[in-house]
Amino acid sequence: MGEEQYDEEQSTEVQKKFLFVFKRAPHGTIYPYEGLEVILIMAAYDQVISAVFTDDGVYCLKKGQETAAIGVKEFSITFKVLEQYGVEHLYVDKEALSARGMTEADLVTGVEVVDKETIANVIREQDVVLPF
Amino acid sequence: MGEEQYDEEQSTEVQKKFLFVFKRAPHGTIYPYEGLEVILIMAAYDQVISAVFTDDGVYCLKKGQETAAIGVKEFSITFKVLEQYGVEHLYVDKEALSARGMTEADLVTGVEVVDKETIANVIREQDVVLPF
Amino acid sequence: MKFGILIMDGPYQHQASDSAYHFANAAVAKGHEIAGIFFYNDGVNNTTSLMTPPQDDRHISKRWSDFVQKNGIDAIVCIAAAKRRGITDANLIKGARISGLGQLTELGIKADRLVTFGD
Amino acid sequence: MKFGILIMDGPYQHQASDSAYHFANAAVAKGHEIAGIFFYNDGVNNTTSLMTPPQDDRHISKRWSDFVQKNGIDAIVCIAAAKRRGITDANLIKGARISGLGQLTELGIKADRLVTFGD
Amino acid sequence: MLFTVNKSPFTAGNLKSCLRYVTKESPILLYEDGVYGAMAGTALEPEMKETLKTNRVYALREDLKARGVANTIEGIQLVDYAGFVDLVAEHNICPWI
Amino acid sequence: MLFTVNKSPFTAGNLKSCLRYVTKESPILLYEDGVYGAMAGTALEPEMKETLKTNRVYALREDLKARGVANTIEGIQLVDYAGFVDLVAEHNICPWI
Repeated sequence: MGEEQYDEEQSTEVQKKFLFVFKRAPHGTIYPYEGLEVILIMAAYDQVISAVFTDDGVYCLKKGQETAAIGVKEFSITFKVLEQYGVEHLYVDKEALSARGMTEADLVTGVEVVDKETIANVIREQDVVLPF
Repeated sequence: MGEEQYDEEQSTEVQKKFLFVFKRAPHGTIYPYEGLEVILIMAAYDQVISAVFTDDGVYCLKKGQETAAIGVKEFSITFKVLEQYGVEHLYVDKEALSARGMTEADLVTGVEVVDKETIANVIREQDVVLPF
Repeated sequence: MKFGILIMDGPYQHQASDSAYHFANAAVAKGHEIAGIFFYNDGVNNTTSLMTPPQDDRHISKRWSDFVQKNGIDAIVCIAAAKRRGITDANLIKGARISGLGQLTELGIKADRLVTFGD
Repeated sequence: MKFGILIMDGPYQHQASDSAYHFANAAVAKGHEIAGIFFYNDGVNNTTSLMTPPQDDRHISKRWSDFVQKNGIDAIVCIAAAKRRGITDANLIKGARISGLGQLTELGIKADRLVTFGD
Repeated sequence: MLFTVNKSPFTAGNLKSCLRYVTKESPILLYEDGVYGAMAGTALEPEMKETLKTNRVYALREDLKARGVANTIEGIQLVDYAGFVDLVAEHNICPWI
Repeated sequence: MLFTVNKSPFTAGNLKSCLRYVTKESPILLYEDGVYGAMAGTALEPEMKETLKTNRVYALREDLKARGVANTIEGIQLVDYAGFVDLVAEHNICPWI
C-alpha cells in the first residue's frame, strides 16, 4: 500500500460517517485493494470511518495469504493497522464468515463479528457508503 | 455490428468445431456484443460454428430490446441472420430460459431449446469453446 | 442538492460509465449541482483523449469532456490508477485533472450524496 | 503442442491478465509453442506503452512486451477494441501488432488449444 | 437508505445479499442488469413479492426497455433517470454493486 | 473437456452452472477466485464431495496460497501453473468464466 503520501491531519468543518463495504475477494479484482487505499488517505481528514466485510469481502481478512507466486501485493496485513488510523469499527458478517467455513480465529485482525441486523443498523446510520 | 469488413470466403485446410457460449446478459457488459462480432468474421472461414445460450446469455435473444435511451447499439437482431452466415446450431438451455420466465416465443429467432444433457454433449464434441 | 459521482470501471466494457453519464445529465437537468466526478480504478480509462470509437457509437471520453466543461464540473482522475493505465496529462481529455485520493475524500465531505458506479 | 491465448480483460483491474501471463510462461517452460496471443475487449489495455505503475508493482505491459519478444510470439491487438480504448501504433508496446478479428479465427484454427482469460 | 443493485439476480449474489440488510424504510432500486429482477413470471417473482410487502422496489425504465423487459412484477415502480436522481436526493445511497 | 472456473462459488453462479454440463470424463479446474470452492469446511463442501464422486477436481496452488486457503477438500488435487498447462494439453478446454 501507500503509493500516495499520507497527509498530515486535514481540518474540515464537516464530520461525516463514511462506511466502506468490502464485498469482493482479494486478488481477483483490484476493488478491495483500492478501498483500503481510500481509507488510508481518508484517515487524515477527521471523519468517522467504519468498515463492513460481507459476502466474499470476508476473504480479505483471511490469515495466511502469500501472493508472491501470483506476483501481486499482499495487503491483508494493512487491515491490521486500520485501528491506528482511527477506523472506529470493523464489522464482519457472521453468516458470510461461517458459510465460508471460517471463524474469527481465521482473521488477520480483531473484528466485531455481528449478525445481519447489526450491519443493517450500521448501514442505516451512514452519510456515505463506498462499495469495494 | 460490422465495424470490420467481412471478408470473402477464406480457405484453410483445417476445419474445426467452434462453440460460442453466451452466458452474459446484453448491455451490462460488452462480452456478448463482441462474441457476435467474432462469429460474423469467423463465418468467412469455412469452420463449423455453433452457439449455446445459457445463464443470463438467454437474455441476448429476448425480443423487444430498445436501447436508444441508454445510448448503446441494439444487436439482438443480428442473431437472426446467423443462419445465413452458416452458423449450424443455436442451442438455448431450457431451464435457464424458464427460470427467467421465458419461452421460445419470447426470442428474436428460431432456436433449439434443449435440456442440459444435450448441451453437455454439444460442448463435449467441440474443438474450441469461446465464452462471451 | 450537491451530488458527487465516483466511477470505478472503464468505458465500453461495462455499463457503469454510461449509467453514470445518464445519471449526471439527469441531475443537472433537474437543477442539482455536481460537486465533482472522481474517476478511480479502470474508471480512469474514461478520460483518455486517444479513443476513436466507430462513428455510429458513442464517444465516451468526448462526451464526458463536453459535459464537464459545459457545466463547469470538477472532473478528477486518480493519479495512482492513471499511472497504472497510461493516462497522463498528455492524453487527458479537456476539463479533467489528475490528482490524489484526498480529492475523493473532500468530494465525499462536500457533496450531499456520493453515488458510485462500477461493475 | 501449440497454444493460443485470448485475453479479454485489462491490466490491474482483474486477475485475468496475470493468470494468462503465468500460464503462458509455464507453457513455454514446458516446451510448448505459443502460436499467438490475442488481446480483445479491455484486454487491449494490456498493450499500452504509456503505463507507469509503482516501482514495487508489476509492470504489466512491459512484462508482456518482453515475453513475446523474447519468445518470438505473435501478439495481436484487436483493432476495433483498440480504437475504442485509445490504443494506437503510437502507444503500442514493442512486439505487438494491431489487426482484425480474422486473426483470432486463424489463431483458433492454427492452435491445438485456444485458452481464454477474462473476468 | 436507498440500496441500488446493478447485477442480474440469476447469476450474481448482489440482490440476495442486499435483501439481508434492507430495513423497512429502505427502498431498493434495480438498474443495469439488476432490472431482470423486476421481470414478471420468473423463478424469483415469489421472493420479490415477499420483499414488496415491506419495501418499495423501483426499476429503471431505460434499462428495462433496453433489455426488452415489458412485464414487470405488480407493485414494482418504474422510474426514469430523473426519478433515479429524485430517489438519491431523498435518501442516502448504499450502492450494492 | 476441461472446464475452468475463476469466480467465487459463493457470489457467482459459474461453478453451479458449469456443474450442470460436466460429463463424467470432464475434469474441473478451479483458479483465481474459483479456488474458494476447494476450501474445506464451507457450506459448499457437501456439493463438492458429490461432484468428486464422478469428476476429478483440481485447484490452482498459486491461487490457493495467495488467498490463504490451506485446507482443501479431500480428493481435490492441487496443481501449479505447469499442471494447469498439462491439463490443457491433455484436454480441450471449456473456459466457464
